[in-house]
Amino acid sequence: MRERFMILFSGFAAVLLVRNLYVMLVKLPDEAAQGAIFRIIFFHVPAAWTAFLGFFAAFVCSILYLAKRNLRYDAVSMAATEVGLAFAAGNLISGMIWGRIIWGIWWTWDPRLTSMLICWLLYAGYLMLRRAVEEPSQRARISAVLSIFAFVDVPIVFFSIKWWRTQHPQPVVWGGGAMDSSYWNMLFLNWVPLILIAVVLILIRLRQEEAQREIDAVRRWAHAL
Amino acid sequence: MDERNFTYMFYGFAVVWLCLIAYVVSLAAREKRLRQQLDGLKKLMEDRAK
Amino acid sequence: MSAIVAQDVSKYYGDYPALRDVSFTVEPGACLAMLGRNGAGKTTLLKILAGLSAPAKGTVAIFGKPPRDGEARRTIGVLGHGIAVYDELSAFENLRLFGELYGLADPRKAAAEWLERTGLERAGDGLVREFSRGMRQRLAVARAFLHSPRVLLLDEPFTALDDRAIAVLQTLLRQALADGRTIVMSTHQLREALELATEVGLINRGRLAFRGERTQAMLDDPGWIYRHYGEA
Amino acid sequence: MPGFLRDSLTIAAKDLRSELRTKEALNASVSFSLVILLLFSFAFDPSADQTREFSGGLLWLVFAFAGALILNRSFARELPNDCLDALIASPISGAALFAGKAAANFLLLLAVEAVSLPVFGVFYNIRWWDQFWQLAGVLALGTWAMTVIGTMFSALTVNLRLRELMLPTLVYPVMIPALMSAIQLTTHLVGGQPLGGDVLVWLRLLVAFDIIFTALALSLVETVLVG
Repeated sequence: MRERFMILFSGFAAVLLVRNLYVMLVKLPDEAAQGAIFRIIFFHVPAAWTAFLGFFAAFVCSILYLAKRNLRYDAVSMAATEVGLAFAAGNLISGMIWGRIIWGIWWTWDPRLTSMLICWLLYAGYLMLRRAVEEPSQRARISAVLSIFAFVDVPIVFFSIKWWRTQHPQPVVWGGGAMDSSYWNMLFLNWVPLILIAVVLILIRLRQEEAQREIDAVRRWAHAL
Repeated sequence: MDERNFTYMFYGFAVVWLCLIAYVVSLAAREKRLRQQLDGLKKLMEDRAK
Repeated sequence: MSAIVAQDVSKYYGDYPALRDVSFTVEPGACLAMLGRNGAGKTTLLKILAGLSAPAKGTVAIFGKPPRDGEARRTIGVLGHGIAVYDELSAFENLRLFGELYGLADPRKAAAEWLERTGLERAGDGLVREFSRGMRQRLAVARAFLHSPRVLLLDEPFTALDDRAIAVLQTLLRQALADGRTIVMSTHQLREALELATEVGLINRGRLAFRGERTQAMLDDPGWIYRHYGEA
Repeated sequence: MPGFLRDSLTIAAKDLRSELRTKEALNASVSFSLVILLLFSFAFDPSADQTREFSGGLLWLVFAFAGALILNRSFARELPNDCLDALIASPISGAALFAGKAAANFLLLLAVEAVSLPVFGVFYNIRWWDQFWQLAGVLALGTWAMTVIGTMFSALTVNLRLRELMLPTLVYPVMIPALMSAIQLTTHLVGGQPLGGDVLVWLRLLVAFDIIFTALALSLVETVLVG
């Protein structure tokens, strides 16, 4: 059942991606100042959104874990954070390439990029903490609290860095004014396949976690014999 | 379309997917570890059965 | 009202069941010795009774209140594996601290009184760091008894103690029983525990395998209970 | 509520007494802060006029690094003899335990800052006392932010074997907004101007950070301590 969902999701994501690539490379009007590189935005931005969606899912599941003490929520929280980190890494590196072309430097202390980097460090700390705790219930409890702290911190980080950076002159992403609505549509359209892929990855990771739990249980049973 | 920086756009696209692929590779490695643990268990059980 | 009621208490460490559906009651004035091998779940059970750990399933009531309730915790005295006193504070300061935490009316008086009852009255101002092992253990006993708890939870109380501390503890426990206090202790040292116990429980792989009165047969042959109920 | 306050004070007094008796963390933290102040003088020209412009950043990095030594110890000092279990089993609430420990840490961190701030003034030739009371307020707010996060994470990691390695990497990213606010405000005040206008946004952020994370820590600490 779950298998079929995963295949269905991946297939749908692939079809959508091909269609989106065709539209964004052939149909969409060019951005006057930047040339082709501008089209990175169609992956760069939805990747960030997907990452935050993952972190948000982890936040919700952490609260649910603390309320219900069911290790399944802990597993979802962990899987969503891992997948979120992969998307966040995609966002960061594509942002660097974009910055290299537009501003000539690999790293700008752009508020969004900096916030994402801090987020990445926060959640990398979450995974690091998980590795350091052996006992599963304790691990779930501690990392749920950390996940809640991290997620509450995210908006504060974002606004503080925004204010920090607006005090210094900053390069702008596109030449001021509103972005064309066809670009916006493309951003959202390309978000859908990324979400689907994230869901599939989370499901795979969850299945592995379940298999690990079963193996551990069988091993304990075998040793008890 | 405007073809300035086309290669860099390609790199940008590729890099997002590379991050995801790297994660998938880590998933595959974990899958392999699970498989090994399972085989070890099976062997353990067979030894016990004898 | 029963002193302790445990109902279907289960605790998991991940998927590993440390306790499975443990139910029992202890009436006021009873002394229950919980026997069991290492890793059977005795410490986990005592931690749950003391409110240090929450059960995954089931409930515990100490005189009708859940163990994390402030009122319930005031009635409980815990003596765990560690001595739970501060090395860098004096014996008197340690006892006064716990007297304050337990909301005693006069922590200083209680501290002085218990220093005397454990034979530490002359060492009261000395830092615990400078104490001998036996003195530290007696101070730990004083800390657990300080607020005259109606329920005493002791985890392997006789294991690490020296002779004098054992004597002090046994006198105090007998007195506590005479006063109608309730005692639950986990132990694998059968003789000392069985002498005091009025009731016996046996935990085997997280399950309560036996629960009953302490009989003369157990005193005569402490291994008896393990042979009959130990391997399930 | 008076019970909560009394319990917190008892815990704070206990922590302060045992720390002042051994002075282990305090000595380490003060000397570390002096060492960092010295090291920074090699990173740039200490007599330059711009020093004033990043004085806030410099000071708060010193406070954050040196403070970690004190915050690290906060719950770890309960580990020998299993004292933590005795505290959790006692009738005080987890929140009161946390509040007491945080208060003790707060005072210890302020003590370290009280030593390193004048030394900073001497080393880098900076008149920092023009806005003394406002500066003191900002130091208190920023230090409380560090204390809340540091104490909470000390409780989180208390049973882990890699505690000392783990804590800095977990704590600093969470603190970033508070540190940034404190840096902005401190630079402004050390520059001799009173607070007002644009910088007030940083004051608001710092206060909000303090309130949000104090509330979060107080409500979650019981779950952290009782397994």
